[in-house]
Amino acid sequence: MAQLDIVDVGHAYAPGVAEERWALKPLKLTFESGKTYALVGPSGCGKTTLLNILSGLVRPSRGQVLFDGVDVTALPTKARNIAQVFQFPVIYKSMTVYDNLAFPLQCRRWERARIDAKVHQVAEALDLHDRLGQPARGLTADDKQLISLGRGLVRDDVAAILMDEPLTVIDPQLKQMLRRKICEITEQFRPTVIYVTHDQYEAMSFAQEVLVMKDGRAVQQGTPEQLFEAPSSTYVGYFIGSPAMNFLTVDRNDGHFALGGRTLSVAWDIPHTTTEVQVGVRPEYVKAVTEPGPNTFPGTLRGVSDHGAQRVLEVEVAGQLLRAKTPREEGVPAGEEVLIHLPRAKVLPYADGQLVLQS
Amino acid sequence: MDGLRRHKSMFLLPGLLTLFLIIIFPLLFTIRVSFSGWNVSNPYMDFIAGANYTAVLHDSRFWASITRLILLAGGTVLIQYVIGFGMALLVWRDVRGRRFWRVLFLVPMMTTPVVMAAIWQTIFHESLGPANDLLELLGLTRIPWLTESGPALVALMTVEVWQWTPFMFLLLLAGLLSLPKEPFMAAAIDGAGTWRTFWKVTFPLMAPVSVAAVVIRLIEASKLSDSVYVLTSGGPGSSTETPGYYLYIQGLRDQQTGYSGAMSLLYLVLMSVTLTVVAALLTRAFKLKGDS
Amino acid sequence: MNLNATDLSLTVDGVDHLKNVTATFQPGRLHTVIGRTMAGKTTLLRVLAGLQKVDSGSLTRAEADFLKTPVWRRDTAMVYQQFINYPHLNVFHNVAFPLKRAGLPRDEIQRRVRQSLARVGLADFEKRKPSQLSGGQQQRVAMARALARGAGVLLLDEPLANLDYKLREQLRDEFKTLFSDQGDTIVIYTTTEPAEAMMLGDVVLVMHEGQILQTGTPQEVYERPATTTVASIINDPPMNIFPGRIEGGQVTAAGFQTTHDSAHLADLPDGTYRFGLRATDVGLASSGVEGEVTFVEISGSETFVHVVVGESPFVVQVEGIHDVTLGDLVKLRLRPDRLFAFDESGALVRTPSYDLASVEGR
Amino acid sequence: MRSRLYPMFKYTVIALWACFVAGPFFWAMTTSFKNANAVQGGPTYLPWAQYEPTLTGWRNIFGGAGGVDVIDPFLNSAIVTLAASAISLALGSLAAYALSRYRFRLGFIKNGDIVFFFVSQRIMPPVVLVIPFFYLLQWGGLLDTIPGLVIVTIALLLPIAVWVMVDFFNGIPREIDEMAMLDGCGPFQTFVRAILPNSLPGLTVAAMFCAVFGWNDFFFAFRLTFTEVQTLPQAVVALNSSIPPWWTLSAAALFGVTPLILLAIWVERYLSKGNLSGAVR
Repeated sequence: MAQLDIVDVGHAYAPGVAEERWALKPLKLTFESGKTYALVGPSGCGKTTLLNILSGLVRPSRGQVLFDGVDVTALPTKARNIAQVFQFPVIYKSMTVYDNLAFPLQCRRWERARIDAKVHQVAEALDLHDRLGQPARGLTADDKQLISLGRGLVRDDVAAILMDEPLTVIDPQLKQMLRRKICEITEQFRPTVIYVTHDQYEAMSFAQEVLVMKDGRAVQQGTPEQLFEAPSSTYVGYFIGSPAMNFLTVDRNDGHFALGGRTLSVAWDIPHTTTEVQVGVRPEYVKAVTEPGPNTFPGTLRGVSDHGAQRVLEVEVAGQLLRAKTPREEGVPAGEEVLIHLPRAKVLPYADGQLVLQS
Repeated sequence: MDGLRRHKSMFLLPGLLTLFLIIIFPLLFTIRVSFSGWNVSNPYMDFIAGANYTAVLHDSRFWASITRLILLAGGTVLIQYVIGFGMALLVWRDVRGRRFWRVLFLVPMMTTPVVMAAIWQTIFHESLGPANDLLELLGLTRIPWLTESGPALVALMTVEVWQWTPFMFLLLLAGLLSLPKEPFMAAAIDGAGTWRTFWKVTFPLMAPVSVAAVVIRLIEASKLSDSVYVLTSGGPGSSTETPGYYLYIQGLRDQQTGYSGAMSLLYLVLMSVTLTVVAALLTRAFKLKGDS
Repeated sequence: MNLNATDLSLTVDGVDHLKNVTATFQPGRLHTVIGRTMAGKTTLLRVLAGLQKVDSGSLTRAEADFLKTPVWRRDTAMVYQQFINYPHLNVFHNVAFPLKRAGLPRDEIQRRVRQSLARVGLADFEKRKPSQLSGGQQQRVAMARALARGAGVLLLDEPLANLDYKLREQLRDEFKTLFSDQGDTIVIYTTTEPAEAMMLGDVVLVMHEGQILQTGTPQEVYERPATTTVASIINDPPMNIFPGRIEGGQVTAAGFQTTHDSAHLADLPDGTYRFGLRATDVGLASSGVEGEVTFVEISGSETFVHVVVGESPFVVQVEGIHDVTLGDLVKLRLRPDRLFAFDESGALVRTPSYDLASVEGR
Repeated sequence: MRSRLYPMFKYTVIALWACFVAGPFFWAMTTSFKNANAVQGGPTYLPWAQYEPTLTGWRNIFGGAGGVDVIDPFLNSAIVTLAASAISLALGSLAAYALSRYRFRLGFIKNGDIVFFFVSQRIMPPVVLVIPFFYLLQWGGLLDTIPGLVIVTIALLLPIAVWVMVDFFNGIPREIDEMAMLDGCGPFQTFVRAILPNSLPGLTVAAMFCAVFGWNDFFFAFRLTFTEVQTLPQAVVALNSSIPPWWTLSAAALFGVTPLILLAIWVERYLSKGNLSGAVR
């Protein structure tokens, strides 16, 4: 396992492009040894470019890639000592499961007995030990993905395991099982893992640290909890969480903030240069209440979406749409006119789209 | 799908019937004529039962030509496959002047075999052709290319390899170009070298295309006769004669129609059976069934 | 003009793809068909479209025998899971294709194409080829083509399944508006996601192994799942189902015993039952039934903790993001007042009382 | 060390093979500018340096004294190739479409067997067919005519068209057909409006193979046409028979193979897009 450092790395696919339009804008990142990371974002956000730079498939236009402090920027894939699980399962179709797992070690000229012991250990963990003699081509897609993972795990010294949307071609019913298996295995072997996906669900379930990307930039890095509770920008608030976080524009006069003429009781310190101040609040924390009180605002119920265990209320407050997620058992407020409560501890200030941290 | 039952036949039948009608008469005619004693002095459709077949079975010239064809076809197709695959691999990826090489390597298969065989005949001319000129340049002795049996076979094989390696090249290059790149990435990641990558990744991935290409070439090669006609006329003696060419002599030059009919059918059956068996064996050897 | 399916059955290689499927699809309503992959949803749509034959059964629309009507005269539009468009035509001509076949005048075609492209937000993309569009845009083109025709029957086969997570959420919202003014069209929409089925459907049909297990409004199906199978299909995560007993009005199951909390079950006869409890009705608590955490999943905004209690696996849904470690021992609070009771064959015998109340309340 | 040697090795092998491939063309080219003296003097290669070039050979093939006229055979070849290819492509793609999309069942015969019937006709050696064809065409009064030659050439080309197009159509998603039908197209319209426009790469490949095998056919033309209709290969081989006028032969040969060499240049473009791959499986 190794620590991976990305120092001022940026990439443009065509030379001479203005930096604003690079596929990956120069950034600095550290992937600590033995931790799991997820790169998440919509297609075209630069996550695959970043992964390809780590694997050596793409040589960055600028900056350095360090593995445990050693500069590997110029090294080809083969010399980087990484492992990768691809979107579409890749196995050596002429070989058995055993030979597939043993292949990286055979390439490194390990002794036979040592290979044998290692392959059995990994196969055991992957639950493939009873199928070692079978041809790998006959396995299902999810088992093939496990083999891919296993080819990385057999190597003691692998610097990092890269996973590129590994669940894409897996049946929906099997996705959860494979996800579970991958989690168990990383728990057991503790490799450095970098997992690329567009699916927040996968990213948050799998990784200790999630990196949200957009337009070639890393917009926020943090634990799943941080991304949920304190998204650093309106984009992260939109991208993480379902339904997306609510953002309502508020009026400000001398340090006080108001929504539709009613005071928002918060103590925010926001720079005066800001043009637009928004209050951000997760739909989970918005409540329909019956009694007026601090931070309650009148609204009009525009629609109810039944998701099963929860309902999503769509409420118009001060001319803006606000979603509230309520447990089914709480029912739906009677009538169109509703009162909405925004808990003080859960509302966050956003100045021109960026979270303003309050001390 | 209701209502489609009528339509589907309208799509299929014109082509199927056309081919069937073109093929069925010759086939029936050949079967019938093979039981007749039709020849140049007796051009009648009489009935002599299986006499022609008995004669063919004892015709050692026919059987020699069959053996020769099998060796020629097997040998040239193998050489074509090895060279074609090798060249496809060389111009597959980073190579300078890629398009130029690809076009050049395709050209021979686009040319008319008999026409080029005529040119090859001048090349192999013992005193005036460049083949011996080249040998002398390399310090070797001249070879009577087309007048001695061994060299004549080599010449014939050279022409076949020249003419049809491009066909292998075309199919194999198309196959290589359609391969996904992930398996190669995976092999690089696992630390496999060039040799191992070829045998464990490229070759297995190319197995279906390879089998298809080899079988197609074997089918075409089993009909070898045009170039023989132009290049050596089966000679010297009958040392480069293929069944196709021998049939031409019997049936068309000497007009032994009945006899050649029996020979045709035997040849056709032998080739169909052999090719079917070879195709099945190759398919099984590379476990091509039931896998995508 | 209802579309009536009666006893449709289809068996391929000994596997039932459809088994006595009987359903009525009404104009102006959106029917969502929910089921797992291979449940027969796609087969059903293909049969309705005329792309697949059945072994037996009948299909009628306005007196006409639909099974005898060829595909091209069924007045049916379909949107596929894989974004299927005509690769050789640009966006405009893709949408215009069915209109031209119907022989509409040129200016009418132009008007309808423009209108429906505007509805799906692709007004500026007329000249592009499908291959130059993103997956989401391609699916919008397919939608636009289906909508432009104003076909009598509109079939959508998991149209969002192959899209990115966020895009799926966005298009789902858009669909709600798109379908709200479909006039007399019969809309049938298949999905594997309960939330999608509930939120879009006027009528929900639950399919499993080629059979329709239950038909009803989203609320009916969600709150009164006819069987344990329906209960697990219509809930995400699937409803926790575990065996237990009722004796003298007391429930004993999964290592706990209820007292007066499960009043709604009190009058059930003694015996063995299967109980159902939604993931939202199980909580992590400081006291309660103990179990081991085997897996944790986090959606954008909820945490699903998988816990094994004795032999029974439970999924606990907790709002917000929580850090739970695999292998930890946790205590579960199972809410007895939310227990569903099914008999041993899996048929529903009693639902929790609150659900019934809320049915009446709304 | 190894990495420096490899490119050298690679380009050497490529160059050697290129010489072998191009050699006959170079030889034909240089010979076509020779006269009797230059040929009799032994193998020479460079004009002016080794021999005095003349245009005799080239003049001979365009009706010069003692030569042949290649224009008529060229036209005959072109007409036969185009007509047979066009008919084979039309009938072949219709049949291939049916075999790719619909299920046929006639007793034990299924789709695969019908495809095999088409393709297996390639096993049939022309020499087996040619005698019966001779009598058949004679009976129909088509011996030594272009229509007669076109009919027998179809037997050569139709299997190729079916083989290429079945594979190609199998690669087009069925959903496109289904959608076209749902959009109001009957089966024939579906094929014409939704499938054919998307089949250009496949048709190109099929057309190329048809052109190659049609243009290069010798045997049928050799035995079934004589004086009225001569094709190009026939004309060239006729030159080969007696004492070789090598210069004329070479010029005629080069003239005869040029059209398809131009085709090769065009086909390579399709190859670089990877479009042929469907035809291979």
